[in-house]
Amino acid sequence: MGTPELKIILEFSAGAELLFGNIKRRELALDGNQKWTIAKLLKWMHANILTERPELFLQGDTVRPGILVLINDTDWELLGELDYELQPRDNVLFISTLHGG
Amino acid sequence: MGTPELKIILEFSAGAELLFGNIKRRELALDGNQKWTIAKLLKWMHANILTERPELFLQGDTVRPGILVLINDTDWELLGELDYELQPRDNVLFISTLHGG
Amino acid sequence: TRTLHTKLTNDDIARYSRQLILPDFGVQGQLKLKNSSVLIVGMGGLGCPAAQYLAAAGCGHLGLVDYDHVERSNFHRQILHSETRVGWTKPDSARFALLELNPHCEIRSHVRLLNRFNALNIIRSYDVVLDCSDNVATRYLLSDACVMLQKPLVSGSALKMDGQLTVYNYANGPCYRCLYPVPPPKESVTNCGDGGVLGAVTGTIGAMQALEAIKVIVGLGDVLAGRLLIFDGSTSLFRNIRIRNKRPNCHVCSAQPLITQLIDYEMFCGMRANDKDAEQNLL
Amino acid sequence: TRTLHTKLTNDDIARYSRQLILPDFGVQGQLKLKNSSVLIVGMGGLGCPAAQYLAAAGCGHLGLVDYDHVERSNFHRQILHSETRVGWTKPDSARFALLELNPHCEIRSHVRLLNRFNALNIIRSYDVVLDCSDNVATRYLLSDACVMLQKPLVSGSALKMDGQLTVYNYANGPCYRCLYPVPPPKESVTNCGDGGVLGAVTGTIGAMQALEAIKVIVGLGDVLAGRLLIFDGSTSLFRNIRIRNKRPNCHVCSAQPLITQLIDYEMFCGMRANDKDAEQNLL
Ligand SMILES: [Zn+2]
Ligand SMILES: [Zn+2]
Repeated sequence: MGTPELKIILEFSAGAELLFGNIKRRELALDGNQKWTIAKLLKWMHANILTERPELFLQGDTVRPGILVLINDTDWELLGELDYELQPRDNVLFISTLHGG
Repeated sequence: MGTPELKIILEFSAGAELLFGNIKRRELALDGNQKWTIAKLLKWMHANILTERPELFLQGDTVRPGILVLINDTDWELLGELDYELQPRDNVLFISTLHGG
Repeated sequence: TRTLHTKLTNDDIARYSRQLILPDFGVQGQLKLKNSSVLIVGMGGLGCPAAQYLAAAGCGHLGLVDYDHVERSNFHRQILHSETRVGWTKPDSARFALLELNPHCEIRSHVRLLNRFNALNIIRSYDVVLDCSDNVATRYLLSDACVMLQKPLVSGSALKMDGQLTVYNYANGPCYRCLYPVPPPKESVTNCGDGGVLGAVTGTIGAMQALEAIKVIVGLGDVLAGRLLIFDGSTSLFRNIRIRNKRPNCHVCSAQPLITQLIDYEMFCGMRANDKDAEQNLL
Repeated sequence: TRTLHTKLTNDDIARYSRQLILPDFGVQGQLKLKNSSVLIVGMGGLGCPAAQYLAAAGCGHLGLVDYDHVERSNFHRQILHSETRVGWTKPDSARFALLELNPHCEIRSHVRLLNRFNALNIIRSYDVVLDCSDNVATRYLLSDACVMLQKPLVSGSALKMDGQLTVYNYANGPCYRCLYPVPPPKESVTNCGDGGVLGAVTGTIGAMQALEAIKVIVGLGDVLAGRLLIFDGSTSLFRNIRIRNKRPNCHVCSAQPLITQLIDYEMFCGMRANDKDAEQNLL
């Protein structure tokens, strides 16, 4: 038997993908022996897939102002924000806010 | 222990809802002891919830030309059409085709 | 035969600067648009915004097809027509408005009801066709003709607060007949005259028809082929539906087609090719 | 003080017949539109189609706000302006085009940059506000002002091939500050001048802003409050996002607001209230 995996989907929209190699959708298989909160996921993203200026994605331990985090299409504020614990097949979406017209 | 239920969601779009009491979304709990194909579901719909002229929904044993059937947002033609066997939490959507502009 | 443009003018660059800086667009994308020709069938609620955004984006040649004349009941959604042009033909009225928006666009009016005898000749010289029509017979006619001439068909439709959009006959996706081998019973067909339609809904779908046409021409992003976008304006919910592949036994687009010439579509559908007297029985 | 219309004219009925026959619309819905007033802030890529579909639908009074003048680089998406009106102010150019579409619409041009000193006075006399602006400072200003005056704010935005749409401050939903308590770092903000934008994308979002405003005014369907619609034009995928409720500690819209007067939004955001020199540092 292999190590258990926690499979989730990461998505980026409205420009947030530009900080992550311009890839809009990624399937991740995280180490299933650990508990994964969003806080821990952000650290993992910083260490592993954030390719451009990190200050445009993170500020302190959280995402910078102007980026919305959605878990299964619901605002993370309704789900515990950084403390939310990822479940198998969760979809985590990062959206940059647009201001143009 | 109660009788097992097969819970599915029925949805109607673009006017198909007008034949079903103008309700766009219904949660159904079907008898879980039986096998439910789409063919059987259509018969059940005819007997139980089709409120207006049935010939605008059914033709023979299937839906009339111009209505698309989607199972979990996928064309039923890719899934076996009338013979598809419903699974728990399936979403079945009936769309009337629009021709106006 | 048209001139092939290989350079943008200074005016082009000033006019399209905010668009050609888009990723994967560039001067080459703008030149593709400038050299492209798009036929828009139906200058009503969908055709008006679609034509507007294609002309604005720098599509070099537009053909506008409609047999109808401008009436007051059009204005709430057919935003290229105006009070001062009541009684004009719709292609001429639209052409007038579009040239004000972009005088560099070459626009041809085709004032006629598209039918089995004229369709192929009209469609032949265009690269992409937009179905902005309002009736079942024209939708089959356009699809069959586009299959025969190998043109992508950007198909939009709307009624009341609902809209639908897909691209047929593109990237190995299905044609209209693959999806609808048999026409609907005519009692099931509601036209915009009887059912009503909201202009902001036709505007949304029409603008997206222009978007899909631009994506096809420039080679941008993922075109809505093999997928159907459905829009419920009353809840502002969109849904992306995965539709079937080409039908191996499609009468028109399969390898061994049964239909190789256009047919009588009013007869085939049992409905007229306009939305004015859908109740009249032809059979 | 405005006249309250209690009857539709014969011209109204001819013009809006296809719309007032919609379910839940009717003569009463058309009268609500005729008696309504909508302020559109920004006559650019979003404001043009939004104004077009509101005027066409029979909205009785439109206010148009923009300080800017028509330039050639606008035409690819700002479809109410035209070559013959280069150099006009945008509200005046748009007003000219809109009156041709519907001469019955009363249209007021507000040629000015909205700021803390003039915003409340301008917004006060309108029922619904559309945020079609192009910068962060104006977005906070409009949201705060709409909270203070209890006006629903239909907020659209677009960049490149992406668009976003929601209705703030409506039906107990959040305001802009509930969602974005802290302005973004200015290095993270791309404007349409630098990033580009496709007109068919602003057209799609702008038409839907008109749709949401009509739904608010007529009382139709489910308004996009507490939900955010995101649109990726390159894949033609929409997504409906459930956003947070009103923040109990929101500085503006909570029961005990800390901010009860408009502030200096350029200072608060560290960015100018226009998209022309976003790089200039004010601090
Ligand atoms: Zn086919
Ligand atoms: Zn708030």
